[in-house]
Amino acid sequence: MLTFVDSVNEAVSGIKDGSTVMIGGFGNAGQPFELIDALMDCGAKDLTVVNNNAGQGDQGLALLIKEGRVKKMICSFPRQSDSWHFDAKYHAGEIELELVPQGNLAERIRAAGAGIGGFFTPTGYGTMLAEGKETRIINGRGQVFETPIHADVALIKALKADGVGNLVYRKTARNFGPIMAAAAKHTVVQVSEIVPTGGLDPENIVTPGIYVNSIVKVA
Amino acid sequence: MLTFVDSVNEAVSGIKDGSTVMIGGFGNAGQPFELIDALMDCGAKDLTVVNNNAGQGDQGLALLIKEGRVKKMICSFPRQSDSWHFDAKYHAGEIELELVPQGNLAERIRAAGAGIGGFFTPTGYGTMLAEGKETRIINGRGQVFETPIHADVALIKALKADGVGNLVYRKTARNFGPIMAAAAKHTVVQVSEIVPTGGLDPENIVTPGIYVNSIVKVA
Amino acid sequence: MSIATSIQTSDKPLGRDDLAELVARDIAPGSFVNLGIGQPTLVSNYLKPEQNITLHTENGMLGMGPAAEGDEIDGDLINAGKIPVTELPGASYFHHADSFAIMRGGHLDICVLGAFQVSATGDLANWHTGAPDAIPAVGGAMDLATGAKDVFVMMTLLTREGASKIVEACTYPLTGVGCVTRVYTDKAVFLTGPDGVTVRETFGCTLEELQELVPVPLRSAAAVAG
Amino acid sequence: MSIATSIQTSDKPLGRDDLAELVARDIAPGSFVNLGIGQPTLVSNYLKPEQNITLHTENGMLGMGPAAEGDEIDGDLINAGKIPVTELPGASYFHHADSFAIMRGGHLDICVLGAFQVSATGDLANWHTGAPDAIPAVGGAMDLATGAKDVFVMMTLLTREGASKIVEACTYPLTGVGCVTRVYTDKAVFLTGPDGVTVRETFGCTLEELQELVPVPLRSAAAVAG
Repeated sequence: MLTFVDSVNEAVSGIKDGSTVMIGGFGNAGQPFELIDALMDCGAKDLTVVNNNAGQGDQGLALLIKEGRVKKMICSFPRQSDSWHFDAKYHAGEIELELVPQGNLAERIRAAGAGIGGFFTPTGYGTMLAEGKETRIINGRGQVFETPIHADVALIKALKADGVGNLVYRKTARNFGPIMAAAAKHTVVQVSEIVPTGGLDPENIVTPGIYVNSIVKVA
Repeated sequence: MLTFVDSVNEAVSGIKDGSTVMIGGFGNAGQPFELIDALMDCGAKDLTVVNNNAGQGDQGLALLIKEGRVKKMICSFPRQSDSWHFDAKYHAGEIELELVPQGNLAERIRAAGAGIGGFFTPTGYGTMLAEGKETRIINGRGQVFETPIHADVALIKALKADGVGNLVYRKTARNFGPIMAAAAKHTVVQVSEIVPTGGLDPENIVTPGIYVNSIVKVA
Repeated sequence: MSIATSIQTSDKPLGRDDLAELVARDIAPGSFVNLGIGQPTLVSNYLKPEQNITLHTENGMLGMGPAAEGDEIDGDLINAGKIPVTELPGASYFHHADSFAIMRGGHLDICVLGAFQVSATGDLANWHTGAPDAIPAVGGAMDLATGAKDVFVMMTLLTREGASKIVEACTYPLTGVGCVTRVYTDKAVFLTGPDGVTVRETFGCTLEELQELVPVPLRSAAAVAG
Repeated sequence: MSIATSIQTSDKPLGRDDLAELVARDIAPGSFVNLGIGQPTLVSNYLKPEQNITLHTENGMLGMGPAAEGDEIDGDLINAGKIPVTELPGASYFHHADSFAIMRGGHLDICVLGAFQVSATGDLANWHTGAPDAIPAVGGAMDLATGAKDVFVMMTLLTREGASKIVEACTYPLTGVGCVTRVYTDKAVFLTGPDGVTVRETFGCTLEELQELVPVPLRSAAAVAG
């Protein structure tokens, strides 16, 4: 069921210890900063977080990691010039890292939403990221078996929602939003604008409302 | 390379005997009737055709089948009240049928375009359509291994194209168009309107021009 | 388990429309639903606006409205049965893979399908008679059966020859294994699952009379609840 | 095969910009191209409008324009290096899975990447030094290496320590196996593939001098063509 909530704190209040949480965004584009801050405030811990990166600077996901609330990161690019909180936890052995090629990350998230049990892909074949994974040669090409990444909750950012939860995004801020919305049991969206139902062209909906559970408007 | 051609006959002129040809449409919605007629005229034979159905009445794909030009159909729903040409060829043993659940058909076409070597799906598990296929239990659920369906050519219908081949569709006529465009080596599109580049909103492109090779405007 | 009480909610068998109305009433508010071709389509006639049900059609749409009439008819806007339909506010269109991902990914709350047979444990046979000369055609049946959270079947309980369509094991080719959760028939509503068949209510017959027609052990929902 | 002619097209090694210009010139008109982070990004400065090249950025866009400046800067419009960019007419946006499907499905004509090492048969190592305390980060490198029709590498031929980055077998962890088709360096352009390494042209050195630097057998393209 879709609900419109008044605050980001209310929007994330159902997130429990031990949850797997997908967080949208690539760099700052599409990052649901306010929802991440609310996740920080809500106190949930032992989280597995799925995001392209592992936090930057002293904000958002980086703080969540600093405070020891993240048990495991599933991401493609944890190391950045300002990923010091992740770096420290990683070197201290206090956070688990599942490093996933970015395309496999996207495709595995998509697979979860689409009900795919697993798939073979050439990406990563013959590399250390395929170690321990099932492989086979398909049409002469080495391929690796990859499994879907499901989540309890997705926190994403969109541009507009209508009254039934249909979403549209803005430019490259779209990135992981649509696939994470489909892969999570419960999808929380922060939007800049809520328009009346019928206010979005049915031809241009990117995420249909069926994938959306909570919407909060963020100024 | 993208080319704009003047006639449907020119658009399909490169189709060779023995080709695998995807044809868009579900029922009449999205069917590229004019391109199918041109395929009829061009004389290519021993075709493998991928379409949701196997022709209806005395037109289009049904005629192609009647004339013995189709060696094999890959489809989900060949039997209809007016599929007499397919029915006759099938009973005469003159056409091969690969029957695929509609969702597997769509996902296998999508897999081809996305470079997936194969995937496991619960659809069809325990049924005669899984006979002879690899199966495994994933998270307690029986699943069947399905392979991508690639094509030499896709013939599809869209509403509008711009100068770089970006496409938008109309209502449920969208159906197989976008995934077939990505799965074929060469994609031919009939459109109702060609607009200048920049005339389609980048947020609303359904098929990016990278997937399109030939465009013909059909009145 | 012995047959205890029988919950007879109608003194005569239900007609197709009454059954459709019953199914419609049983769909929880806010649900996303796919109605199969044929008898299940009737259910849409009885959905109430206040139920706020969103209909999915696997050829690429959420928010499908009633059948189109007169000037509303648009060849580009059809349902899975290829019937012209209408678009409701809040509708969305998507391509076939995205549309089946909605179904296959477990996002639909309910799909309603017709059937030739349903087994005691919820196996479904609804796509193929198995006759040697029949041309098989499956469409989206296997995806619907496998993907929706709940699969409701609507059918007459008996074939024209008087045989029960609820069976110990399907003799027709399967559509899906253990997928049906509820069977709505003219004579009774059955709940199916790993533990077998429970009768929720009967129409114009007692549970004992029903048991004589159906070759698998039936339990009463009242007895189970009790 | 013996070393025959050497095709020296410059009398001194190429600088980064000259190399970028050379790569840009080698891209066929109408190509769809992804330029990796770092040195490959320079290539975009030398693409000519009449080449009609479409740039892909894996964070969800085709038709990417030059870096944004001043008022053009928009936090929602960035490239894979997280640099603000611009949108050209005919651009399109899509989500991450659709974007990587463009790459992984073999639809990009060329991607240009940096590298630590390339093997004689085109194995690529460009994501991880393998140092025990290094935090690994792969991003889209493996998808790019595996998905594009042609993978061009841009790098200096030698490390700071003077070791060849073209090697018999990579000692750094691999990004992809047998994926590199061309290597653009300051001293030469190499073609790599199952048959080993061919030198297309040299810059400020003869083929013989080049062979002294590179520990794998080099053939001259001219000799191969002859």
